[in-house]
Amino acid sequence: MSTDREIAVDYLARVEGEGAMYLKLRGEEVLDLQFKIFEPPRFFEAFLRGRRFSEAPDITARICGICPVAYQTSACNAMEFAGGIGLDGPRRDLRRLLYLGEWIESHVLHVFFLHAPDFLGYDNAIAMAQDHPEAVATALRLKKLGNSMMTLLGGREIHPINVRVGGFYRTPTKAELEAVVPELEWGLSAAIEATAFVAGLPFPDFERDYEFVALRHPDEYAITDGRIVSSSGLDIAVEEWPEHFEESHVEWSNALHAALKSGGSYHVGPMARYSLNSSQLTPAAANAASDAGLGPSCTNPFQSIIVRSVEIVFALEEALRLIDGYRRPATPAVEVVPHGGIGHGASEAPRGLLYHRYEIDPDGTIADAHIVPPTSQNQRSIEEDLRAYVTGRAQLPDDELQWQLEQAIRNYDPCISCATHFLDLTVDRVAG
Amino acid sequence: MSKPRLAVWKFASCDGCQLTLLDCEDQLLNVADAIDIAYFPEATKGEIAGPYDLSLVEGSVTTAHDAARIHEVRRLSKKLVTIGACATAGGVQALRNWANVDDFVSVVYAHPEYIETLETSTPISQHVEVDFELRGCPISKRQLLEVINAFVHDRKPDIPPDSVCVECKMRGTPCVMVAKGTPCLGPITHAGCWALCPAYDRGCYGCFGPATTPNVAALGSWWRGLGASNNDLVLALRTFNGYAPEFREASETYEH
Amino acid sequence: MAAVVVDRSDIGVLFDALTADGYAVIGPTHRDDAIVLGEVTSPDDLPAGWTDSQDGGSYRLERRSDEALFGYSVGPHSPKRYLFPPRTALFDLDRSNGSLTFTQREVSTTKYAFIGLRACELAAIAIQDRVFTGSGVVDRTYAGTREDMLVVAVNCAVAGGTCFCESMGTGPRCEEGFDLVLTELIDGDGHRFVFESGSDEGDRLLEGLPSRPAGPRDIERVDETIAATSAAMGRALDTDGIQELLEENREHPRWNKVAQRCLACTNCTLVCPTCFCSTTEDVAALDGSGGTRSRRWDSCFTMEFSTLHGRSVRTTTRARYRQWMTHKLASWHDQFGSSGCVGCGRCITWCPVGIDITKEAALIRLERS
Amino acid sequence: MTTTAAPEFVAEAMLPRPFRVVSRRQETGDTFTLEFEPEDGVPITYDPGQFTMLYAFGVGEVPISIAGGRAGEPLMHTVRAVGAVTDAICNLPEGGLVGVRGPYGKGWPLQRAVGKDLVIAAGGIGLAPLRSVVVHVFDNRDQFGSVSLVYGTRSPSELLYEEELRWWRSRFSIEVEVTVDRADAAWYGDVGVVTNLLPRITFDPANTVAMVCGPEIMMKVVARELGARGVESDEVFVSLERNMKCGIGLCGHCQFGADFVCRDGPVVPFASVMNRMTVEEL
Ligand SMILES: Cc1cc2nc3c(=O)[nH]c(=O)nc-3n(C[C@H](O)[C@H](O)[C@H](O)COP(=O)(O)OP(=O)(O)OC[C@H]3O[C@@H](n4cnc5c(N)ncnc54)[C@H](O)[C@@H]3O)c2cc1C
Ligand code: SF4
Ligand code: SF4
Ligand code: SF4
Repeated sequence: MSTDREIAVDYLARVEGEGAMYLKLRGEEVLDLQFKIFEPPRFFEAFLRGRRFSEAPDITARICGICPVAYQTSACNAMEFAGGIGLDGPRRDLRRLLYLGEWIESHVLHVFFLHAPDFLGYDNAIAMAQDHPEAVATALRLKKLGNSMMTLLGGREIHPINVRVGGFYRTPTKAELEAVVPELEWGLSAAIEATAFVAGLPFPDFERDYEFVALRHPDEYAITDGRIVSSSGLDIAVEEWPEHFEESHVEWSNALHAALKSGGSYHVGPMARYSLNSSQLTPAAANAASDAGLGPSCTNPFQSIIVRSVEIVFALEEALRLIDGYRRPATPAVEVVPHGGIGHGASEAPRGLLYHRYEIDPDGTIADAHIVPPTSQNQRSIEEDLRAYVTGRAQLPDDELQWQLEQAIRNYDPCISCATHFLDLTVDRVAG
Repeated sequence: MSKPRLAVWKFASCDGCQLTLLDCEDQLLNVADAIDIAYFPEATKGEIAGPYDLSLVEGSVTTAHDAARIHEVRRLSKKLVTIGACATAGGVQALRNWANVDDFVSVVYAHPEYIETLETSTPISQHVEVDFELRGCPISKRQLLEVINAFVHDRKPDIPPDSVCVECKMRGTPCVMVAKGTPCLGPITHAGCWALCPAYDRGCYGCFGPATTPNVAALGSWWRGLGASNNDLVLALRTFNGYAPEFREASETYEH
Repeated sequence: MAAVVVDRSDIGVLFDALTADGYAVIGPTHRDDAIVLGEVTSPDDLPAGWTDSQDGGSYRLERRSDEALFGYSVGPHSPKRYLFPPRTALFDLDRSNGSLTFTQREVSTTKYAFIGLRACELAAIAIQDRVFTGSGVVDRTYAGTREDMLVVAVNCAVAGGTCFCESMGTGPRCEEGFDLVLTELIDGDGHRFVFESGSDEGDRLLEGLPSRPAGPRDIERVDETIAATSAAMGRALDTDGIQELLEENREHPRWNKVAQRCLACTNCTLVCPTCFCSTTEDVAALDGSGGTRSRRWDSCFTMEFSTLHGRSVRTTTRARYRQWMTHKLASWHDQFGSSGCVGCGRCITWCPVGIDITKEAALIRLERS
Repeated sequence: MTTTAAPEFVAEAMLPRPFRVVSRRQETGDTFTLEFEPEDGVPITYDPGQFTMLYAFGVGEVPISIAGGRAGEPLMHTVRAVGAVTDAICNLPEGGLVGVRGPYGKGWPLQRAVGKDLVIAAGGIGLAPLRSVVVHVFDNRDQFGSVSLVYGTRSPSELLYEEELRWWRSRFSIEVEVTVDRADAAWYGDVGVVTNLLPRITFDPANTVAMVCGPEIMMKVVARELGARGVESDEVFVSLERNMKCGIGLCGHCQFGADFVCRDGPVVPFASVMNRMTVEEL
């Protein structure tokens, strides 16, 4: 006799923000599955109306304490788009360098503090530190390195104060940047070792055929700007976003679900970037990926932890390259004056594509704002992963199933604070 | 001797303030030696049941559910410390307090009926007794460690409520308002950030909220002399601490 | 030693000599749109060709028509930053194994050579000497740094918009407290410096400089330059009977007026080259095994400054402003035998809302009780 | 440059010495008397009325009057827990460690009082700095004329040194009068403010030195009353209280007009401060 089961996780741990999961099973059959975001809404898009265009980077940074630079960058891009300029030269390099700092910090946090404990069976990194003191010490040092890049360029690691539309308030001297080079060099070799460690974790046999979406740039592994491309051949400019994507509002979540108008869910984030752009990785990152057994693309979401590690390697190598070529610009920022119009901006947040769109009045006041964070784009994909994952594993005992499903959610490093405009898991097994 | 138990709670916020604890890379393991991190969902799956000796509360109250939950948190906590502008002053989401929330909901969501939210975003101290309020959007690492240290040793935290100018001068930054005519909120803003913005060549935008007895009116007239409009003043005062009484009241005088 | 003339092209020798003698050379540099003190290693580090225009709450750098090295007045920093640093560790504590040990911090051994100090700054150092070493106790950090310090002073060739050293009797000519003093001259006879020595160390340094004896024309030009500066003071303060004036007007309505504008932000006290208030700070290890106690700058403008039983004695800005100004201009005389103000104008320029001590004193005099 | 005393190096003067708590007694709900012995064996010699800076580990340092400790006795402080540092000190167990610097400041003018009548007036915790005066008087009773102690607190439970008070009273060689603002059921003594006790005590106004310590308002009222009885205001001494961070005239916090209370006081002739004491928030 098969019994209906319910598995409910009311408060998902080790994700940024508040979310929950609900699963209702009858035998092997999934009756209902919801990935809920109950993080209370904060209405950024509403109160951005009436603010000055120049305030958008500082205000939208507060959407997320984990990836403020992503918000600042997408907002700046949008305002610069409206002002008819695109950042280039050393100011763009600095923006990329700051962003790399955020990637390192955020990825290290996720890989070692939020995700690795799942694979190794620990509650948290502090417990993990008892058995793996060196790995945790290395992780802390890498995380600090990412933070110190943000502090140097942004003033502080959370909600940097040095980012403005058109560039920065103050640019660092070459000597200030060069001071972090030895630590970056250490970091590069440590990250390569860490990737090997991560590659050795036990991964469930699980693949899905995703529609990946990410930015692509002709000359580099895209972060701060580029065109939006997908695995099925979409290739559009950022300003074409509204024509190809749509958001819908489901009852169980405070985060909007995004989908391709052409139909169906898609997947943004490290796996998408890697799968679409792996040929553009820096040499050491490409080596680390192939040593870790990754092919040109990656479709096992549990292996996203390897992809993140590879991106850490990339970020460190790329940072060294940027510092090497840096010449301090004559002025920290270029003047941007949007005289009304619409601004679109996107960038690759650690968790994936982050799109901003603003309507700006002629006097520079924001008339309308629209922000699509990575986690809301991934919501459907997460639900689909969960559904697919349960299939064939429904016989697992509740606590094991719950642990693995939570892990499947954490594969996305979901940032729920961002998505709200978004974890707890409930599994209902219904007697049938 | 059993270690004191720490709990970290989240209300409406960006997670930045609790991340500050994880950002104390050099001290994190020491902190974990001195206290039991008993409840901290962002960092740990394991959970030790309350009561807790120290609760750090991030975020503001924006839903009926949270308004009830904070009382439960208070009940479970010996000492309750709010961390950051959201918890201490309502945060940036308190900008709704000057608007009609239904309008706000319909701007963001297609189905406003799915959204449960309160009319206002309010600081924790409007709901329960708070033992200490730590300022900043986000809080400073140094000050967070000082609060934890003070708590462990049963003393008052040494967090001077002076203006940002004190730190600015100690740092040796030439005043941006005097030397460049850049409007700066430093003179009325609570110290703690080590006067970051002026050191990066911009005026303070008040992310630590009001200092003790801020003379907003006097600074406001000076700003106007520097070319700021009343609306500029309203916007400047209404960011991450706009709902702190001193900023709120002053901003309302500039509205008309 | 008689005055000598050193050409602009030879002035670098002085920097080299000081560096060779093991000094950390501190002088004016151009940073963040102001002229601040910082390490300088050659005349190239000085703000050549810059001057400033100063007024209440306003400071702007401007280009000069020449390449003068010292053609501006005092900036936001003063030597106080080095002699009485913003934060100084006093001692370390160790509480491991059941005892409590206090270990004195070593005094910094850096030897500073200051280039470009003005007469008002020399007067301020003389005042801080009396504060930190002249009243029974000697502050080690101050005395330690002070002892090994060398001063190359400058006679001001421009008066700042908020300067009033003339009124305070502290400048613009440097009379004492220097090892060398220079006057910068730029005219038909070239860009040059007239040096005079004020100590044996100064004599020694001068001997090493490529120079020629100063002629009567050079000396005349120096006197003219200083006289012109005296005549161009941006502000004046009537010091006649000022001590009684302030002590007798503690309830003057003007204190309320100024309190409406004053931000109590502490800027005036922290830029003042003579203000010396400090507080203490403790940092303890989380496990309670030890810690460090430091001293840092404080200001009579903070609410905490006068706390007694959890309440401040001076809760109002009125009381705090009165305390500051009365201390500077009046009670300082009783405490240290001089005014606490040297007329450098920093508190006027660097007040974010331009409150002017000379004007406030004049208004109290005007409406005295 | 003239120096009044042999120059002392400040950071050394800012450097406490470790002292150990050898006894702890609760005086009232929030006030404790603690006795300390120096870890290095070198005792503190002081004049009654002087204070030390007491340092509580990791918390901070506060001025506390020396309440007693003659040669050969431990250093005695009576401390009221009103904030961070005083809480920490009052919570120290026997065997606990503090840092001590000092003694600092000008004490009571005992020499000046020799051969004269002595009026000692205390309010609340103000008895602490006067306790050593009383002890000194008993040790040197023949040096003084008539000696009286008037002491008032808000309630009977706030009286310090109750046992000693009783013993002092029983000696009859000094006059001891005690009053409380509000009595409780067990109180059979005087009720009312300290000044009420003054008419009762005997002294020769023309040949009297008065030592007064308590809240500022109490000191003003007592001094005025004594003035009305004919005691010159420069024979009345009060002990001032201001925030202090260094105790040696360098931190600036304790200024009261031109006086650094730590150095020029805390004990000062009332005549020198009476005008200033009428200025609000000075
Ligand atoms: C000369 C002198 C002698 C004193 N003798 C005694 C005594 O014998 N017994 C006693 O119980 N108290 C005495 N006091 C008062 C005692 O110093 C204060 O109660 C104590 O400083 C309060 O500090 P806190 O940290 O516990 O309180 P908080 O309120 O937390 O103090 C905050 C800060 O303010 C300062 N502060 C607050 N109140 C005072 C104050 N009244 N005086 C100086 N600084 C203050 C402290 O330096 C402290 O760092 C004396 C004060 C002075 C000036
Ligand atoms: S106070 Fe600021 S940094 Fe802290 S949680 Fe709120 S928005 Fe984030
Ligand atoms: S820059 Fe701002 S914080 Fe700094 S001194 Fe000026 S007004 Fe104060
Ligand atoms: S200077 Fe002001 S806005 Fe900038 S970090 Fe500090 S408190 Fe926040």
